[in-house]
Amino acid sequence: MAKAKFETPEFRPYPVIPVIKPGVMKDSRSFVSKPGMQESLGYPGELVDNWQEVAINKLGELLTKYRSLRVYLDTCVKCGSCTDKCHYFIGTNDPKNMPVGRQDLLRQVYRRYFTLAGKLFPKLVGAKDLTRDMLDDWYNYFHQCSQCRRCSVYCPYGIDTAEISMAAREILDAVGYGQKYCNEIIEKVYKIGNNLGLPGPAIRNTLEGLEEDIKDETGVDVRLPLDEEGAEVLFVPPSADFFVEPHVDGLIGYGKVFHQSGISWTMSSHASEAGNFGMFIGSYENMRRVSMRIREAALDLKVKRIVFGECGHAWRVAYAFLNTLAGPFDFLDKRYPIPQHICEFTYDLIQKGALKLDKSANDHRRVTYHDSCNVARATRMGHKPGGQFVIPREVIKACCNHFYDMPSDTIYDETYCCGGGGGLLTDELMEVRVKGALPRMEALKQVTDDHQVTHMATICAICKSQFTKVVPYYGFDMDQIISVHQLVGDAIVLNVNEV
Amino acid sequence: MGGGNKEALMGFWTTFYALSFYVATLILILGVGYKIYQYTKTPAPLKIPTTPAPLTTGGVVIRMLLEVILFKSLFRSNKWIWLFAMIFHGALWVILLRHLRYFIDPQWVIYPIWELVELIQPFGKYASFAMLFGLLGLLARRLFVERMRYISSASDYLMLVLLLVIGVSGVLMSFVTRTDIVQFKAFMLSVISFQWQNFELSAYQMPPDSMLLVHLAAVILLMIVFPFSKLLHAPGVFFSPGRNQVDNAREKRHVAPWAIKQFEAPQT
Amino acid sequence: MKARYLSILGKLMLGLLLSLTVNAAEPVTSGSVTIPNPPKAKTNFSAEQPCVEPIDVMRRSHGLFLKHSRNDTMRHGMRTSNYSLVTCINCHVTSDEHGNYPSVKEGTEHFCRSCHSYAAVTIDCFQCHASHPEEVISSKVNEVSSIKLDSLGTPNTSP
Amino acid sequence: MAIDVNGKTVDLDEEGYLTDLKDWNEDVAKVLASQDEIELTESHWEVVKFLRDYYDEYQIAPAVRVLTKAIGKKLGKDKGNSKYLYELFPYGPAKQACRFAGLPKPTGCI
Repeated sequence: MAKAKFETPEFRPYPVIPVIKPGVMKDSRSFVSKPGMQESLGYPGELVDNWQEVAINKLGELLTKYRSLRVYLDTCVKCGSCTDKCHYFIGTNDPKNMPVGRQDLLRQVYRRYFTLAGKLFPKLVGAKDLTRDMLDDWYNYFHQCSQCRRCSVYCPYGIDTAEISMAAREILDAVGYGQKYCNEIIEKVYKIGNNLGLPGPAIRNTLEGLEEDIKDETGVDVRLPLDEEGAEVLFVPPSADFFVEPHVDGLIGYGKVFHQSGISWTMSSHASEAGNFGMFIGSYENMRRVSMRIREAALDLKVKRIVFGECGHAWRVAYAFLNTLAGPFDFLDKRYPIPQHICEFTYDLIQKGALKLDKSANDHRRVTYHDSCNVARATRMGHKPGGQFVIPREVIKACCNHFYDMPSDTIYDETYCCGGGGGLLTDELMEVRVKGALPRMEALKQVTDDHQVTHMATICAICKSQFTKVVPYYGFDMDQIISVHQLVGDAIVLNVNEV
Repeated sequence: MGGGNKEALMGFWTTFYALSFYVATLILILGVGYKIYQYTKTPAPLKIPTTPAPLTTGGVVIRMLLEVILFKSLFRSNKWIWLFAMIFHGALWVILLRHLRYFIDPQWVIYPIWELVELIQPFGKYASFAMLFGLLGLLARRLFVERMRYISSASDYLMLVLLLVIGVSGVLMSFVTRTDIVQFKAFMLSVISFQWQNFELSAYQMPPDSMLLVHLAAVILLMIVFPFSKLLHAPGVFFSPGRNQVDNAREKRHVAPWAIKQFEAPQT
Repeated sequence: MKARYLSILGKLMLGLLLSLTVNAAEPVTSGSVTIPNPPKAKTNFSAEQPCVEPIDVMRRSHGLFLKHSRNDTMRHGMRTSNYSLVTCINCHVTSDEHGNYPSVKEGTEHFCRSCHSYAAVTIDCFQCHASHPEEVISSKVNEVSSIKLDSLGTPNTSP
Repeated sequence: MAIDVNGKTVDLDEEGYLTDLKDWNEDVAKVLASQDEIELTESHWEVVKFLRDYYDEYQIAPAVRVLTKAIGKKLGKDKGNSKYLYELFPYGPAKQACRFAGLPKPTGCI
């Protein structure tokens, strides 16, 4: 809990490409995983003696399993188009935080051990031995990547640093050199059921307290059901929604939407977590194990639909991978997308006129919307490409009179990551997180100056937590961060349908 | 050097280049073929298209064409790199088409096709300057932009130099030093149709022009390094899962064979 | 000496190539590879040299020579060049037994076309110039060209 | 990392939390607070005690809202908000108060 020993970057008067400062973030390092955590995930407890051999073999194995890795390592021509696209590079100026600089840490080793040119002429093609220094660079810099995929949008070959980071982290885990933050959390999912480690009774206690709060505030009995067999919908929120602000107000918003929809729903103490950190560490196996909990809960509770709460990476795993990892979902109602995002769910109700929304309830807010990276660039909502941009905005606009977008090159698929995604939301990485937030903060500043925006809404638990932590560094207030479903919850007129 | 010496010399170079051409072609085809085989055989276990992505295969084809022909993502990213890359690649294609004249005997094809080969000639001739301009632009960025210099290794510069050597020697042959293109074509056609006995006759030998030797040596070198270098971006771009996957993860289950074997087979 | 070694080495390599062919024993032919076979010129330029420059030079640079003449003549109004297209045509383009000249637009009979079509090089000379000897033209032209031919006979006149 | 409390060595993890939760006592809490330049007042102790009781029952720290509500009930509505808690624990009631209370650090997407 030491005080920050770094300087918050200053807003740039205009977005110049920074001059590189090699090595400035070399020592920004997250804590290393503990033996118990490692073993719970199926990895060696600590760095194995023959780590070099194990790492090379693991890389070789991954090359045969992931086309993305193989093609991305071969294909880069060092054109440089990605060099100024990563928020961590913009904020830190460390060239190893340029997407190509980060990828090259792995690519150099790939070339040395897996390509003819690198075996014969390592110097010529920039191939390097896997030394302890290199391994540490992997650890440090692949944990300064939020796997946000912004670089992949601009790469002429679609090379996605997220894929490279995931592979590198899996190799690190395989040699017993995992990251504490991610692996501790995955261990908690296995042992307790969610990232925070909230046992069922604690969740029940929290939900009951929230039901009371809603009753006090609105006079209406809005239920937040848990483990209710036979409900129509299994709803899977990120566990942060049970625990912290401003997430909790989003959870209340979901409750009000379900209440008004008349559709029976339940959360599950077994699948009490939408997030899936198995993706962050690039582990298919762990990602699958975490995903299977949702399938199990859906079967146990005999639900017909699965809906996910506001959680960015969770939505990526749910939208793009759940069917692969835990499918097929033959037992669910095929008239609805499997799974569905809460914004899709709410949007459908709005389209049908099933929700009465009083926009003026949010008149004290002038709102902008932060596209969460993994939602924007790895998923979709609705039936058209780009629905992931349109639907949340339509939901907000249905609830607010004052909505303003940030500059166009910082939203939609060009959105900047909050700076805390992909396993970086841990205190010891605060410098990286604050610096990485710079481009988003600049965009927020602009829309604040131009349109007097007071709130930035978003649909990701990590974004919300990261922003509440870092916006004060840039002169904003933590209360300015808000859940999209808090806006919905505040605007919704309860019980009008029942009268 | 007397005439006899020169003839002997060209006899040697003729055979040397003919053999090198076969070796280089073999390496190029087998090497790239192997890489493509490898890419095809390596499964993509998860759906990872960079979204928004097309919902149909037809849409993916259009997305890919926009990438491959117009460098759409690069255009969004950096206008200077796009400009130089576009000029270089565009010119290279025109120049390659121009060189078809050395590989096609007019008697092998119907006249309209040959007419197209004739039609492209003047374009190809001047495209060479565009190609050099594009290459110099890319080289200048690599040399003078600090973060580009940081990510460049020797091979990145050498690749541009090699292409510049090819371009400059080609331009010189077109505009300054010249070679006997009829004789060269006889040589080339003999090489590609395996008429090796022709090389005994001087009319089918490599014309004795140093610039031609340099030009071809550089081309042969390029062909040889192709499958071992970043030139693999040419086939690679078509295999990029971020670009070539259909966005239909919810509708269609997508599982890799290794994942089925590892996780699902024992259960069924 | 060096050339000899190279020659031997070249022959060895060629032998290697030939030994790979199925019909290596067959006599040397041009196989299926065609090469241009332009009509013979009417006369030799001199006893030592068939054309106005050595054949090697003509094959590579005739276009350059003619282009230079064109530029001097058309752009600068000077008829000073040592090379004349008319003279080339007069010497190289021959008629058949019926007195017909081959077309410069199609086929491979025409002296220029035989190589140009082989190498896909279009010729724009004949948009203005005659592609075959102009018989009706007065003998004056022939005189001029013969004078030019004579003047070329002196050494060291090539550019 | 370790701290010395009344001559006894107490182990902390790299983030400053107790490695063995049984090591906790009020003196340990005071030493931990002094590391963050905080002197524990009666108001702090109310929170710390609530956290420890809640942890005993649920094996997890209470959600921030549960905590504010409980404090509000006990100490009056004006103190039942996160602003009050942030004044007491500037690095966040969840993380900092848990540290002083000897609970494991709550981690996740928070």
